[in-house]
Amino acid sequence: MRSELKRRGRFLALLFVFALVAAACGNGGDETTATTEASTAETTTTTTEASTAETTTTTTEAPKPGEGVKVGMAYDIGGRGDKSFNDSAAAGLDRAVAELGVDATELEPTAGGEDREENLRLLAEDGNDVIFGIGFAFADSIAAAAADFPDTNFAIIDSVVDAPNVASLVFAEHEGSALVGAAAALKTQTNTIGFIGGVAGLGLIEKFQAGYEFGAKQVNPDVEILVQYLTEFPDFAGFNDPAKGKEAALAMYEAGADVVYHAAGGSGAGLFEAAKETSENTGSKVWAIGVDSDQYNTVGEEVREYILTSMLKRVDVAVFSTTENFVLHGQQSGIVVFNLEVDGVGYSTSGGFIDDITDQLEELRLKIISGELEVPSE
Amino acid sequence: MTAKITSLGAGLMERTGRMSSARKYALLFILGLFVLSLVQLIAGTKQLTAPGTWGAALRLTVPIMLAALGGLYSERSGVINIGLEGMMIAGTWFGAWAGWQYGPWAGIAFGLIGGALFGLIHAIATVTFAVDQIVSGVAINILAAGSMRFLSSALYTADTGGGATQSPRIQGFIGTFNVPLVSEWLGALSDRGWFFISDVAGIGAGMTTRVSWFTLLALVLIPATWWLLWRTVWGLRLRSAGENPWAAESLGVPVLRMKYWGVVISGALAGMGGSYLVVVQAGIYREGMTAGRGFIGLGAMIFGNYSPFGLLAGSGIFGYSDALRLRQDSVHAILLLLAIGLMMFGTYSLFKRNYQGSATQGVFAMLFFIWWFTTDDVPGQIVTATPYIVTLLVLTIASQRLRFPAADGVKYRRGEAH
Amino acid sequence: MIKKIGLAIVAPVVAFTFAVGVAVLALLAVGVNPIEAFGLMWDFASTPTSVASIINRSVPLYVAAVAVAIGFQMKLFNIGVEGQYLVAALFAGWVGGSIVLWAPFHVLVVVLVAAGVGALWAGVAGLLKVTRGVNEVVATIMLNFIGFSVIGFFLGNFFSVDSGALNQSTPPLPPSAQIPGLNWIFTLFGFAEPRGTELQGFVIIAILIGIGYHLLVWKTRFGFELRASGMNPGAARMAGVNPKKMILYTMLISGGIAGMVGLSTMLGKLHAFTQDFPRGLGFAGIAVALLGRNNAIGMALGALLFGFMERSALILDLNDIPKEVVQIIQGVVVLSVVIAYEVVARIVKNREIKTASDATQASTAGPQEVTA
Amino acid sequence: MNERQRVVELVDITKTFPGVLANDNAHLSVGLAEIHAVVGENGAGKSTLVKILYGMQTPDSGTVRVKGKDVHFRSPKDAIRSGIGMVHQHFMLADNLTVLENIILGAEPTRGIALDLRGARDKILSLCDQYGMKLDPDVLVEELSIGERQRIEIMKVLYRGATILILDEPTAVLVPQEVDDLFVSLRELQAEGVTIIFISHKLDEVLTISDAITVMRAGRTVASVKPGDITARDLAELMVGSDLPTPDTTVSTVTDVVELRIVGLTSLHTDGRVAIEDITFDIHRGEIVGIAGVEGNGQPQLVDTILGVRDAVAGALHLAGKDISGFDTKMRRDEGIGIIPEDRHRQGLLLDSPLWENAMLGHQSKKPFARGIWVDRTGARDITREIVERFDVRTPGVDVNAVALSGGNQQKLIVGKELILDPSVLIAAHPTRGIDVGAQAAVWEELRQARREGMAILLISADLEELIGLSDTLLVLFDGRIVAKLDPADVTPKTLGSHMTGVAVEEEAL
Repeated sequence: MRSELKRRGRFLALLFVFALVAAACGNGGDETTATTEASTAETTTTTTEASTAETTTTTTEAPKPGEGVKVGMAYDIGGRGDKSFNDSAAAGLDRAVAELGVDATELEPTAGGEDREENLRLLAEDGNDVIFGIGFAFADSIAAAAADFPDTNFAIIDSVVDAPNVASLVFAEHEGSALVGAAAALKTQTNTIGFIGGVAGLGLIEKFQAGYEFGAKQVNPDVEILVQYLTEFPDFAGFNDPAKGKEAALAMYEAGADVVYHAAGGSGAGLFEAAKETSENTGSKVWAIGVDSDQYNTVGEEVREYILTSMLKRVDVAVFSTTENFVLHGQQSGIVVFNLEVDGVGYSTSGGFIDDITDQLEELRLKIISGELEVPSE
Repeated sequence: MTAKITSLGAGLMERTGRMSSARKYALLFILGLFVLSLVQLIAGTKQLTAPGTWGAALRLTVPIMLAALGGLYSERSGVINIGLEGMMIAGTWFGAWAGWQYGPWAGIAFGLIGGALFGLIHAIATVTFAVDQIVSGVAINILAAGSMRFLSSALYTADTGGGATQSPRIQGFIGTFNVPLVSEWLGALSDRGWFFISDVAGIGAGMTTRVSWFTLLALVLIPATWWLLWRTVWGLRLRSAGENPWAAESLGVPVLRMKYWGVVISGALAGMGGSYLVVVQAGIYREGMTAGRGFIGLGAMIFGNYSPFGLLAGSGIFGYSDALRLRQDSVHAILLLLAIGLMMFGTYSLFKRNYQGSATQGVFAMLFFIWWFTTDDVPGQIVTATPYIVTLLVLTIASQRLRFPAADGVKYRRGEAH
Repeated sequence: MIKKIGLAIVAPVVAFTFAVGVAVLALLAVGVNPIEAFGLMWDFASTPTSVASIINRSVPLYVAAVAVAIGFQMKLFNIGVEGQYLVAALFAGWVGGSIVLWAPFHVLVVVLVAAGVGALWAGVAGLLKVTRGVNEVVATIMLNFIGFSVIGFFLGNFFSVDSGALNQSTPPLPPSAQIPGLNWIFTLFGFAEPRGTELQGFVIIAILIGIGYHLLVWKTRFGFELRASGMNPGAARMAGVNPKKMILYTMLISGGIAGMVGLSTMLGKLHAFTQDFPRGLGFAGIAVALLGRNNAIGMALGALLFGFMERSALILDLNDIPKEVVQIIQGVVVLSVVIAYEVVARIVKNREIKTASDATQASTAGPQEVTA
Repeated sequence: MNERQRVVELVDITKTFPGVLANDNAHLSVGLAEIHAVVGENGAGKSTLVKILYGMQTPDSGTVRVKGKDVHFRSPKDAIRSGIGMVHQHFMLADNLTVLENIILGAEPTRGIALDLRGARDKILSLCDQYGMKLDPDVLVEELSIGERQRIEIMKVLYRGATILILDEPTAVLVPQEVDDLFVSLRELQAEGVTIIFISHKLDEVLTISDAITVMRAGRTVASVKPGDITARDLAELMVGSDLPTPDTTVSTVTDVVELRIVGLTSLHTDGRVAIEDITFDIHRGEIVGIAGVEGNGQPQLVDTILGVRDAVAGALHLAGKDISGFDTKMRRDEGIGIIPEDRHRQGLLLDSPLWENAMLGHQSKKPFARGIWVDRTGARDITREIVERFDVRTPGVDVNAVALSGGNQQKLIVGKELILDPSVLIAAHPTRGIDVGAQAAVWEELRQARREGMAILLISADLEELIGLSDTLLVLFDGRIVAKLDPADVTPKTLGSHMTGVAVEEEAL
């Protein structure tokens, strides 16, 4: 009888612990919200300032043009808060809400991402006028959903869907990568730079690599480029395994590289750790280059100073401008390429680490825009 | 007959956790190093024994090793723990949360607690309620993944600098250290490029240079575990619960309590492995960052024949092959390594008059050699799969020699005779 | 008898209530009204579209659960369903997309290839167990990892077609190898047709698999021998059942069924093995098997429950309620169900013994001791 | 008599288990430093008596006196405290722990928080020295022979300070050399003042080693003798009893047709020792061949080998003239060999399955249980109902689980399902073990009936009444071999006892 009670007691204790943990979470969330809100607000304003000089002029009047327009967004795996791709899209959406006054609805997929299409349909049924599918994985889903909801405007990032009510928003990542490649090649002291890809065999990441290598060779034909992928398809862990990202980066720094660029999603966190660790241990500073969003602003403060620049893939611009165009002009379709020319891709200057070479980078940028140089995409 | 076949892999395993056969294994280890330098010489790479490779191997080994060590405590007490992955996930989450709030050492402590919590759930289910141990472990994995995601979405809001799948960066770092003198001395020696000597020095340098204090802590747990399990009353009683709980019961050992200890510690260690990923390597929590290391740890433990030193070797195989794969132009040499390894194994079989086995091993050795000779590259997938294949092979060759705790997985209830 | 059945139902009900209770606590902790959340889930899930979606989700889970359950029947743990179905789907997709055949045969070939490859992949573990005594749990875990590499290797180097998109995939299945949808069923019964979700035709095959499983386990000699070796290996041996053969056969059958897990999605929706082919169904299948207690109907209910929870989670997200709460329910329900079953089984058994020994006290040599 | 001091006295011990009178006013009186043997047939009540002494059972009535004081042990712990230790026949050792670890487990010496291994080793070695036992404390138990394991068990007891040692059939599991070693050890122990009580039915050994013998039969103490005062044959007679049951007087139904012929059958234990050796005999149609023998002499192995569950290393089996040596168990069953297994729970029943499925076990491919690959549910239930009726299985129905039935009814079900399909050969291993008298009579009657109908039956039993009452021919199994073929009609307690206990073999060898 006594052991029975003891058993029961143990179980209750466990429940209690669970409740405590849950409660602790609730509280923790609230506390931190207040303190960090200010800082995020700051970062958003800085980014908008930097990039929207040309486009913002039309949208500052008091009655916002987008009132009553509903915008839906279906994120890819990772969702808001991934400090990368999805967050960039979220930033665009936030800006559209702030500047255009649209209503936003956001959905995130499950960990496996099987419910992409359902999320799209849900948003369509919910009466959204414009629906974004964030990521190439939405291609089939958007094609199917768009056919069933002809009156709804869809937009897909990173892929092409041929339908009258789908806008295909693709990026010239290779062009952006070429610029950070050039930055890396200009900044290197050791004449060795590195590239870390998340998952090999998808084709997507190889595009980043090709541009990076091209840009580097443009400014420094002798530069040695180390390339490492973390996993091979179908092991997607390479986008989510910072531990492996760090080891790959350490190996590159050790092999003499002093600037390393990553296109490895969440594994990139490991690169920044490695940059910090190597710099501190060896006494000579090594650099990391971020990807997708301005990672200088998204990583923890301790590693910020090692982020030379980031290849910006302006998903936020794509999201915002597509929304804006819809608000102003109605239905959008066709392929919209976000390249250097339209500032769809680019590089960040936060931290001021590349102020000394921006002239050269701008020169290269203009050459690419003018078509004088064509960046290979594979 | 077949039972007489012994293998290098099996040779690496401690039969009992006693140190008595240490000399034999040291000999094997040196032989292995020699093969490594030989392969390196022939293949013309430097990575196989580079300090960096071994440093990386060490860091990649530790989380797997901690999970394996966790498995050891549980299975030695007679409870199969397939929930290691889930406990590790809990460790990453709790580690990151506390690391973010209070710094890295708190991260370690909370990772440990988070894992232990799920260990406790496993213990309640399997020990108190006598639920099938594998079933409970599977459920733990589902539960841990789900509740950590829930906690993330509740706690790591965008405002904190995290999200549903990612935590904010933890505060600060855990320091590293170089083993005084030894590190530099070995480092210098390894730069000389002397065959074998520099190679050994390189390995040594890799493992003594810039070692995280957490790594040291984890490594200390290996001999500490050995001491705890084989040299204390508590350890003896824990093992007796996994070997023959009925005998233990008859001698007044509180079997159920020992099992609780084993399983909870198991969770704590797996959680610690998770917090290592966060605190030492990533600086953040990211959903899915354990990437199956809990399962791998389980494999490493069985590979290591349920002994602390054996599981270190098992985890090391995974860590080392990962390290090689993450470093340039070293992967191709693995083919040669496999060829030579199989050749030696074949010779050993020949010596043991196992002609059939020897012939098969010889043929495979030749195939690998031809492959190595005629190509310049190996598909990455094959390298990824190598440690799993090796584990499976070792189990195939040596499973009869593996010494499972006799009552591992057995439902035990007090007072029910065998 | 009625009491026994009653108790058997009590277990999952108690467990599910407990799980929901935990979820309620979690929701309250983050400041959400649980009643509102569950109300939303229920309303949302009862539309025809949701029903079709729930069934589509539950079909692969069900097939995976059956694959696991057949092993469970003889205390054999096939934890490698995950690897088996992915490897099987890859080869089936490749074969299906590479050949041209008359419609029903084409589908049949794809199904057979999938089952065959799944059986082979699981058979490795079975063979290692009977010949070398390798524990099947560890072997199948290792085979899962090896399987992932196999998929990457073959899809990356041999099977993939250049579709222009970034998504690598096997050659698309021609229409002859696709299974048409079943949305007409809804209209047939006077419901609105699901919008945008096609009730996948594979559900019929899944039902057949379920029926086949039930018949195999409960109605055939083989099934009897299977259960007998699971319940009492000693008695089974005396009855002429060869344990090694049973292990091998069971592993092959389990793997064969596992091979078909990915087919509903492949034949009904994706029409190829793609690089974002659904993952994790094998592990979820284990949970469903536990939930349904290896019973053909029970597992179907379990799979539908999981499908329901996953589908209705979408509406939570739309209303800014953390949808991860359903994952907590899933995890807790599985764990508490197994505990509840264990407890109930013990109560039932003891009660059964007691009543029987009461009834026949006069002529017995004492009640039988339970030594399970 | 030069009485030694009485250290153990059990007086008027009575103990009943449901349906069984295990001890009926039994006595045991053991002197200090005496080697005292308790002998008796299977089921004579020896084990119960010593278990009472060890605190594992409490007596219904009677007095236990240790070192002159009345004691009431509630558990072995109490007994250990009084200096009593017991070594069970089935060792309670953890194979993967060392000898030392096994010995000290539960009573570990410590230094700080660490085990005091050196102290423990010293103590064990000094105990070894003192009692003349050889043990290496640092090897794993799994590497040791049975004899060495037994020494560990003894050492475990001595380590805890026992001065009264109970050994339950210590020689049953040992090879002769090990027996000799054990006896040397026992003498040493005795010399050091340890009192030893051991249970045995090997009379030669008893006569060799013991100072005093208590003979038990049917729960009673029938004699307390000194080894010098009695011969092995007399002792065997005391054990078996003077009033052997008279064989059944019904006419012999034995025919000339050999149904099962076994030639030179030999098989091994898993550890490579010989389990049964060169077994050769015939069973005719209508004949019951009884196998007599003390347990542990190869009976289950013989059954397993005939069934094909255990592989034979030599020998052949012919069923109705057909060589079935290469058949697996299933084929042998299908050829018509039925089996009533020794252990209902481990070998005979699916406790959590309904009766009709239990009835199907072993007949799963035969009509009316099966039709093709399908289980014939209706047929199976019908025939199970028939079994229930014909063999008087008391059950609410055929759909209840077997676990719900009493032991006797479970056994009747097993007997019934084996007989109902009229096998040509039936192996009945302890067919009435653990069931009540009514059920016992019913089973016997069924066996007789089957014999009348021409079945060939191999009966293995520890119950002499059953053996002699039913058998047409009696074979005695000793040490894995058939050592005698007797006619139950004129067998005497003396001959049977001496064959069963190996005395006859010894004498022949002399």
